[in-house]
Order: sequence, then C-alpha cells, then structure tokens
Amino acid sequence: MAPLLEVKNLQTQFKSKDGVVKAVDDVSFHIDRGETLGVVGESGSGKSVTAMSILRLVQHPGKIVGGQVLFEGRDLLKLNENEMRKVRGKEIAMIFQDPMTSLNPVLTVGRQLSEPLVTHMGLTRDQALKESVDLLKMVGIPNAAERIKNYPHHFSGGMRQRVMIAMALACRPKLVIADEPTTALDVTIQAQILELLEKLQAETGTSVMIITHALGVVAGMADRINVMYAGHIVETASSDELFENPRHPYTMGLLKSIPRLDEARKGRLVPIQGSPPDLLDLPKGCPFVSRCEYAHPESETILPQLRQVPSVSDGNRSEHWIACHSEVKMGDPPKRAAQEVA
Amino acid sequence: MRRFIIRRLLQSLLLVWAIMSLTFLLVNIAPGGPEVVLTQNPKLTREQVEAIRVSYGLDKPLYEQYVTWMSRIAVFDFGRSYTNPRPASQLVVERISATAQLGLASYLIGMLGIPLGIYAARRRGKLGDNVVRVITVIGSCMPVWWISLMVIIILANTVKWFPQGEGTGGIGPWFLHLMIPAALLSTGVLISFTRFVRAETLEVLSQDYVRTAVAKGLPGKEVNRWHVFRNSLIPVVTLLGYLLPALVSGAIITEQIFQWPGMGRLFFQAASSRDMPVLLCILYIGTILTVIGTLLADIGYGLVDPRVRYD
Amino acid sequence: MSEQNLNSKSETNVDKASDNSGSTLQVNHRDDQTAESLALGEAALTDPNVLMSVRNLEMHFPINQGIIFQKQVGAVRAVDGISFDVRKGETLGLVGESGCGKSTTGRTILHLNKATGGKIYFNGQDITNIKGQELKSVRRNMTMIFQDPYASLNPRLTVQNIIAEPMTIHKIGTAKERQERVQELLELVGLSRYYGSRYPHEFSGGQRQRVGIARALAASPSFIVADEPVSALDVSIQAQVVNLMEDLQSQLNLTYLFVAHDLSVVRHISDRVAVMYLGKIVELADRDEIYTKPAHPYTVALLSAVPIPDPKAEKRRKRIILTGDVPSPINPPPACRFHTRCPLAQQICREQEPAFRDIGGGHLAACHFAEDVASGKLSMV
Amino acid sequence: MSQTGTQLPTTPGNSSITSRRKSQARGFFASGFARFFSSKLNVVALIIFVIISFICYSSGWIGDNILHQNRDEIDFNLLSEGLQPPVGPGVGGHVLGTDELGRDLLVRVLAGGQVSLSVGFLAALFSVVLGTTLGLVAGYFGGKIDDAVNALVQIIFNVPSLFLLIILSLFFKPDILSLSIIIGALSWPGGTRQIRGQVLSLRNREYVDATRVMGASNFRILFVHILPNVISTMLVVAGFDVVGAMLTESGLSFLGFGISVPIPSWGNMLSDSQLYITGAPWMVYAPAMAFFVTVLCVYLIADGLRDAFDPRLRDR
Repeated sequence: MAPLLEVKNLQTQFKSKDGVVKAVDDVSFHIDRGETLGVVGESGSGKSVTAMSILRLVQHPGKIVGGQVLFEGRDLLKLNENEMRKVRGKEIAMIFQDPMTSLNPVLTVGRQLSEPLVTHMGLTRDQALKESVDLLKMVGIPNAAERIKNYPHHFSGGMRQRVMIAMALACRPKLVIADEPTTALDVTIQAQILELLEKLQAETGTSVMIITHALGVVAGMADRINVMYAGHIVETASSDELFENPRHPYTMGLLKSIPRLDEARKGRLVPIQGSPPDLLDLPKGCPFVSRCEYAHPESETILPQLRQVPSVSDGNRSEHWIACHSEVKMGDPPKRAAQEVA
Repeated sequence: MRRFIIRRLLQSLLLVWAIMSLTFLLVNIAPGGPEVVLTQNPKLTREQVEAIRVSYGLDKPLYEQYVTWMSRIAVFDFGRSYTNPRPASQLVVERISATAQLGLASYLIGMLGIPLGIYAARRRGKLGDNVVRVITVIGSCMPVWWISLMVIIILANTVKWFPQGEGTGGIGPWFLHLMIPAALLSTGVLISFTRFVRAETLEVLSQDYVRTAVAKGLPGKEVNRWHVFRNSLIPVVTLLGYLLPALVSGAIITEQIFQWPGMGRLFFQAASSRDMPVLLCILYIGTILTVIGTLLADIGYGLVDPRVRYD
Repeated sequence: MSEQNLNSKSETNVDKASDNSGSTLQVNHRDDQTAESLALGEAALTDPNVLMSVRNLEMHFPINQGIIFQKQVGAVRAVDGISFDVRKGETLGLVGESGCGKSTTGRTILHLNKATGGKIYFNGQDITNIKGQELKSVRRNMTMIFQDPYASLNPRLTVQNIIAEPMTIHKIGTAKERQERVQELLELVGLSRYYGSRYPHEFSGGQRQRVGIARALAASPSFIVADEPVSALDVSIQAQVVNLMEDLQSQLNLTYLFVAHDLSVVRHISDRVAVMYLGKIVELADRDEIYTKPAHPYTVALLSAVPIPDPKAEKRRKRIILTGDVPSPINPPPACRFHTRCPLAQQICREQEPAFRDIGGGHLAACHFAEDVASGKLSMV
Repeated sequence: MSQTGTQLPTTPGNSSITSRRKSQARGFFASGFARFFSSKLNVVALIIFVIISFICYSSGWIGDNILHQNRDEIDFNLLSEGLQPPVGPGVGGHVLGTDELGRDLLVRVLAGGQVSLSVGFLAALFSVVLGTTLGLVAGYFGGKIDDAVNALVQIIFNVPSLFLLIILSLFFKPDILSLSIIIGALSWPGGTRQIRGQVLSLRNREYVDATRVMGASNFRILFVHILPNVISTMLVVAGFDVVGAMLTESGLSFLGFGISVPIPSWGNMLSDSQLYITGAPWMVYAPAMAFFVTVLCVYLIADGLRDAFDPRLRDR
C-alpha cells in the first residue's frame, strides 16, 4: 500500500544578507498509515522546517524551492492556496512547541477549538461548541463545559498543550505533526502529554510525526526514527534498530554522549567534539565531517547519499538507511580525532 | 475591576491635584509672581496695584493663598478675568462647544490612520507600504502650524480664500470651515494611528497563534479578522486616550491660525493679555481632559483585553 | 517547620577518586558526625569537611497590593524552610521542576536575593546577614555559573574583560598579570588563548559557556553554584561542558551545588542529590541510593517520568503519571505539600507535615511512608 | 572511551567566524555605525544636516563677509531707490528678498536656523541628561525611588505641555537657554520611560547577576554593565528629542511666546510672514523650507540610528 505521506527531495531555503541557508536540503522520507515517525535533531538541523514545509507554513524569507510532498498521492506543493487550506487542520494537523504562545490570548478556548470544526466539518457555532466540550473531555481536562468559556491564560502550560492536542484532533486528521510538543513542559507534565498522545493515537489510528531534540522522547513512542543533521536525514531506521544498532557516527555520538538515568555512572561522558556547523558555510562533503571520528577520505568532498544497510533487530520489516561513506558500528575504535577547524 | 477603577480614579484625582499644585507653585515663585501683569502695566499706580493685590488675595502668605486657591478651583472658581468683568470659568465654558466640534472632527479624520496602518502592514515592504511610510516620516516633520500655513498659502494664492472663523450661513459653510482646520489638526493623530497600527499588526502577524490559525486551515479572512486585527487593534484603545493631550495642545495653534472661536483661541488671547485666571482655568480643563483620556485608555484596555486582570 | 531527627549515625565516606582518575581528593568524615546529623543539626557548622550549610532557609517574595499605598498581602514562598550541607569537594545536585525553588535556593545562598528567614553558613561562618566589605571578601570564594550562555556575558565587553572582571573587582594582580591569567583560564576551559580580544557574539553557545566557566574560576573560588549550566546547550554540546566541569572540579578541588532539572545529567555529575518540590526539599541521599531506592513518592514519579533513550527499557518501565499541576507557591497545600497529587496520600498526609528524617544510611526523606516506598512495600503503580 | 584521557577537551575554533561575516567581529558601536552608514538615505541626511548647521552657525561671518548684511540691518538703499519692502528675491542684491522692514531674508533665515538648532540641541541635551539619569536610577534601584520617578513622569505626561509652556513664557522673556531648559524639563519623561524599561530588563540579565555575585558595587554594575547598554538608546532618544524640541520651539515662537523679536527664529519669522501670505509669499517659503528640510534631516538621522542600533524597533 502506498504510504500516507511521501516527501521526495524536499528543499527549503532561507535567504539572508549573508547568504542562503539550506535549512532542508534534499530530504526524502515517508509515513505510513497509523505509524508514528520520530524526527530527531539539534537546533538548526531542519526538523521543524521540514514539518512546516509539509503544511506549507514556511514564512518569508523561507521558501520551498524544490521537491514533492505527496499526501495520499497528491502533491501538496502543487495545490493552490484554497485547496491547501482544506488540507490544513482537516487532513494534516499540527501541534506546536510552545503552548504559551500558540493560542490566541484574546479568544476563548471554546471559540478556538470550534474554528476548525466550523471551517472543515460545516458545523454551526453551537454544534461546534458542544463538540469542543467533548474534545476537551477527551484530552482529560476536567470540568470541560465550563472551561471552554475560559481564555488561554486561565490554563497552565500542560493544560494548554492538551487544548492544542484537542484542537489538532478536532477534525480527525489522518496525520498529526507534533513539533517539540513537550520541550516547554516539565518532566512530569511531559509524561502526561506523551501518554495522552500515545493513548489518543491508539484510539484514533492517526499517523503521527513527532519532532524532538531528545532521543528519549521518541524511544518509547516512535515506530521509526529519522535522525537529521544540518538539513539532511543522516540515518533512518525502526526505533528498536536505531537504538540497538546505530550506524551513523552522529547518531552513535549522540547516544554515547548523553548520560542515562537508569544506569549508574560509568565514567566520563564521551562527547561529540566541536560545534554544529554554520549553515551558511557548510562543507562541500558530509556536513558532519569536521566532528566525525570515523570520517572517510571521501567525506571531505562528496556528500554521502542515503544507502541501505542490513538491519540487526528485525531484518524483514524495517529498513535501515544511513548517509555515511564509512562502515562503522557502535564501539568501533575511532579512526582519527575530530578535526580541528580553525 | 471595580477596585481597579476606584484605584485609577483616586490616582487621577491625585494627579490633577499634583499638577495644579505644581502650577500654583510655578506661577507664584516665578520672577514677578502672578501680579507680574499688573506691575508691568504702566497705567496702574502703585496704590491701584496694591488694591488689586488685596482684592485677589495676593498679599496673604503663600500657604494661605494656596489653600484658598485650591478650595476655589475645587468648585471651579477661578475668579474674575483680568480683562473681562465676567468670571473666567464662564468665559471658558462658552468656548468648549467649538473646541469639542473641532476636536471630535479631527479625531474622526485621524482614525483613518487605522485602516491605513493595516493596509501598510499587509503590504509590508511593497510599494503601498513604502508610500505610507514616506508620508508618515514627512508628516512627522511638519507641525500643525507649518502645514496649516502652507495650506493657507495654497488656498489664498489659488482660490483666494481660506477659512477664518466659524463660517455662517448654513451647514455647508460650517462644514467647510470646520473640516479644513480639523483635517489639519488631525495630521498628528493620523500619523500616530498609522504608525502604531502598522507596528502592532506586523507584531501580531509574527505571533505563533497566527501560525496556529493558518495551520488549522482557516480562510484568510477569518485569520485576519479574528487572529490578526482582533489582537492588533486592542492596544489602539489606549492610543485613543493618549492622543487626547496632543489634540488639546494642537487646538491652541489651529484655532489661532483659523480664528476658530474655541478654548485654544481664548487661551492665546488670554496669554497675550496676561489674563491669569482664564489661563489657569483652561490649563485646569486641559489637565482634567488629559487625565480623563489616560484613565479611559486604561479602563478601555482592560475591557477589551481579557488578559488584563485587576486584583 | 519539619521536625528534626538526630539519632541516626553511620559512617560516610565520599570517595571521588574512583570517578576521577588522577584525582587524589578524598573526603573523610569524622566518625561521630555523620552526614545526616550534620545535615540537620548545629554540630555540622563546626565540621571542617562541610563547606556550605543552609538551615531552614526561607525566601519569600512579597506580593504587594493597595489602592494608593502598597502593602504586603501575601508572598510567593519560593523557598520555604530548607536545610542541607554541601561538603568540601563534592557535587550536590539540586533537582526539581520549574518553580520548585531550586534556582532561588542557589541565588539566595549567593546573596542575589536577601533571605527572608533561616541561616547560611560558609566555612563555618554565618554569612546570612553580612554586608559590604565582609560580603565582598566572602564572594571571592563563591560564585555562579549561569544557564543562558547568551544572556550571561555582557555583549559590550571583550572576552578578556569578561573573564578578568572578578580579578578587577577584587584587585587581584596587575593588569598584565590579569591578562596572562585570562589566557591561562582560556586554555584551561579548552579555548584558544588568543580569543581574549573577541566579543561574545563571535562564539557558539558551548564556547560561551566555557567563557562563563573561565570567568567563574578567575578569582579562584572554592564553591560554585551551577544553575542549569547545560540545559540551554545543544544535546551534542552538553557532554563537553559536563566533562569540563568534572575535570575542573578534580583539578582545582571545587565544590559544586549543581542546580538542574535534567535528572540524567544530575545522576551523572552529582555525589549526592536533593529533590525539591514546591519550596521544600523532599528527599536527599547519595546519588545511586536516590535513583535506585527513591523514598519519596514525588521522587519516584519524577524518575519514572524521564524518558530513556532505549526502546526496550522504555517498554519495560512503568510510568507513573501524576495528575494535575503543581499547586501555587503562594498558597501551598497544608501538611504534606505533595498530597494533592500523591497516589499514596492518606489522611495523615493532609493533616500532619512529615518530618524530614533519616530513613537509614544517610537517606533523608520527608514522607510519612518513606521506608515503605523505598523498600517497595508500597507500590506506586 | 579513553581517547580523551585526562586531557581537557579542546574545542575547534568556531566555524561560524568566516571571512564573509567579518562585520560581526566588530564591537557593538562600530558595527552599529557601520549599519548606519550603509544606508544612503542616512548618509545624505547627515551630509545635508552638517552643511545646514555649518552655514547657520557661520551666519554672522557670512553676513559680514559675503552678503554684507547684518541680520538686524535694514537696507535703506531700497527706500532710496523707491522700493517698498518687502522686496522679492534678487531685488537690490537680496538673494531671497527682504522682510517687511527691509532686512535681508537669507541672513535672517541662517541666523534663525542658528537659534532653532541651538534650542533643539540644548533642550535635547537637557532632556536626555535628566531623562537618562532618572531612568537609570528608577530602573536600577526600584522601590520608593522608582515610585517617585514614576509619579513625576505621570505628572509631566498629564500636563498639557504647550499650555504650561505658554504660561511660563509669560514670566520671563525666553532666550535660548531658558527656553531650552523649559522645553527640556517638560520632554524628558519619554526618554525616562524607555531607559527605565531597558534598565529593568538589563538589571535582571544573567551577566548583571554574574557581576553582582563577584562582589561588584552598584556603581560598577551601573557604569560598566548597564550604562554602555543604554547608550545606543540614549542616542536614539536624543535624536528624536532634537526633533521634538525644534517642533516645540518653532510652535511657541510662531505663536509669539518663544524666542522674541528681533532675534530671528524660524518660528517667529513664519509668524511675522503670515500677514504677507498673498503679497510676499517668499517671506514664508524661505524659513518654511529651511525648517522642514532641517527637521526632516534630523528625523531621518534619528530614525537611521534607531534602525542601526535597535533593529527590533525598526517597525515602530
């Protein structure tokens, strides 16, 4: 069966006085029906811009300059603004990072919840308000009938994120994109929200694309994970496979560098050397080359393309792809110290 | 909310009191004191001056004068005008209507800045926006009297006519005599509105919740109406109040230039003849108007913005 | 205030040598003064192995209101009576969620806020109310590393001037000596010694944080409060800074109060860990003890909420989802502050504030059922 | 795991420092002024302004040596030639014509500019010094001091300033200095509010905390860490204060309550010219254009400074 969403060679760029930032550079991936895809990367890796590009929400000076976003076979990048509007909120919904700023402060929560219902489902205002009460109940907000009359500032951060989730699910979308949905929240509230997302996904069967910088957040939740670095997908595999058998030096570095809560201290941490690259001044070859301990001679000059590698955990189902010239595994001794870039 | 209004009312009263006290002090410690007018008048003999001083209570110690003065202005009694046998307050009250007409008209014209600001913000960086910006920059450098003078020159040298006074003979002339000064007086307000609304709208356009609204698939009109303008126009309420003082000050100049028979012109005349009771009476009214303007602005803001909480 | 329990005595050795190869630091406590009695009693104040002590520290921020004249109508009880010791050469981790008072604690100890109650002792000296020159001389020995690498460096100053500032303030050395010292410090934190003439905006977040650390070290302090020093950094940079802080600690014999919300990092870097909830310390114990045998239900929930980057471990684990939000610190719940969200709450929790007491082996907790929670008799799931 | 050993990790140089973006490597003020001068409009405005100021301030010398006319000198030759002043541009050697008394208009416009500019800059100086000091103190120390300053700000904000200015002008004959002081005294609250707001946010920056933790005095924090960060705001505030003061001065003089004759200022020259609008419009044009161009230049410079130093406020 064809995937629900297929992104092909997506390119999104930001023009500035100092040059062009290739925020998303030739990115291809897909999401199946009912699947949860995790996208992991640091700030500037292009993960959020990818999400924005799917819904064509990239704002000036950003621009999608190439590629295809095929949703159920239709290329979203070719739709006119009116057709696109019917996709947003109805077919694909989005949850944003900061629940404190993502709701309109001067409209009641009920009003904001009912907007997509009125727009997409053809409900009247009253019907939509009634439906909103149910939505609030669904995301676990007590006293929902009263709460829809409140304004966002009456809600705590965690509660607002629940409202955002309710709003995203209002029209039963086929895909929900959650952009760092828990980054702004405390740990215990984060757990509440992640649990809620998992529960709702199980109930509605919607596909989820969850974007985060914390590997832990997606480990328990995602079926598959894309790791992004400097605008490229550098590794993609099933969740189990990725954590058990990471093959890209960057992924390996990340896993080695973060201390684990459930393990006693083993000694010093093993950091990734250097800093994330300047997106205005990327190297010709692999963007990770200057920080890489396993760099291949070709990495300096040739941008590695995604290639399939054998997967260890469940060979038949999942596919494991990496964009790396080297053939290394976790635990291999480094070929060299990270390169000094003066 | 009630607590807030009570608090702001008390603060406003305090403010009026403070400003009037300060004025009293300035007038009395200034070289020559309030009787400067009298002593500078060569026609008056020393005895006459002394008699007037006594009749106005200027011979008493300062604190006593202050108490008398305060208790009198509390009941809106500024004493007789120096140049007119009638009470100053009466002279001033007669002029309020004319000034109110002018002020209201220019306010209405000035509010055209709101759509202008929205227009500029929506066409940010494009031709329309740039035209608006150039106009606001140039307008900021042309004070009311300057631009009035230019308009008068143009009118006088082309149609050989420009409005002077109230205009008699029906609604048409009245309208013409009112609208030209009002339009000129409104330039400052218009520019303030335009700049403010443009800035606010641009600010709101970059907010996360606008992105949320777009991501929900709302039609552009809905997004603009409920998520952009609704938010960007809320702070405009405060501007409505804060611009009042500028209008009051501008009225002195405009009314003088066009001989509009309002408070501003009276103030000018009183200043020329050093008629202190009239001057202080108008200053008092001006102060109260300004204070009320800011008060209304604050309360109005609280009414339209659900985020503001008073406790 | 919590009742204090002084009867438990046991021997505690803090031996950091096993963690830091090359370090010879070894802290031994006198037998008759255990960590626990020290942590709560006055005796600790004379213990030479304790660097910083806090007793019943309170930091209440007043809320003022009034029609014309303002009067205090309430207070944000950010820190509401906490006691702990920081031993020489150790790292005490202070964790909790936003608004629990952990940062306020660090700031109050360093006199960035004026404590509204309790006592602060540094090297046995009561520094709670010192001022002026006396405070200045104490400040030479204690300093802070900040969270935001962008906001913590003055953008108008060169790196040279930023790092030299503590020396300038305390009039240490000549201008030339200071310049040399800055170059040494730059190298010490892993930057080029020639970066002194540059401005902060020319550096990346991780490099700026190194500059902030160099500045903290300039006047050779012994005690450093690190307030979320890595949470604003990219994941791949965090480990660099954590390692740097550990290396510096062993080289320079530093004592850290490490304030953070990231429990994984705290487990890695701390010798002991204190958990705060709503202005109170609810649990304090040795690192591995608190992570393997948490005794306070809040600690249990907090630990279980942290996602682990391992799908298999995630699937095995049972998350404890706390209901509701943290109550307001203006009007905290009576008795046990956690009872509104605690799945184990009983009547006693609503009526009586649990003592912050030793439940054995230097493990302090403020819960009526701490022993049962720690031993697993009372299950949270 | 042992590759780094006990050695401290070294960070490779920051790759974001590239030759392309050297501009970043400059200090704050250098790069601010670089941004200012990168706009042609700013440069043109500055050049015109400098030229105007220069000519205006040498009006005495120009009058004596080039035009051979003093600003108060009545040209009696006109009368002897049977000409009735005001005479138009070019007549009797008067480039811009004369006023109703037969005084050379060009010299008077230049001399008037000297007065208008002086009042503008002196008043702005006074206002900025007062406004910054109060803003710094109120924002930094807070509490009662802040309340007091706020009360003062509220009072001045709520006085209809033109009314008060006119009343005050009745008591003493305004000259450049006294007028500047009065205007300055009534226009500082805007600057105070801005500076105070900025200090409030600066005071809570972590680098101020860092300095305080080191044991720095309030004096050091204020002068090393806060003041340098508000200087750019002061500069922008000062620029707009000059515009405001020039507008106020000219308005007052226009009404006859500002600088009084025979000292010319653009405002009182225009006031006098009102009677000759149809007969001698050149008497209006010269001071009016001089005034407008000068104010526009100052405004553009202030606006350019704001763009250069506070890009966040560009659309304000």
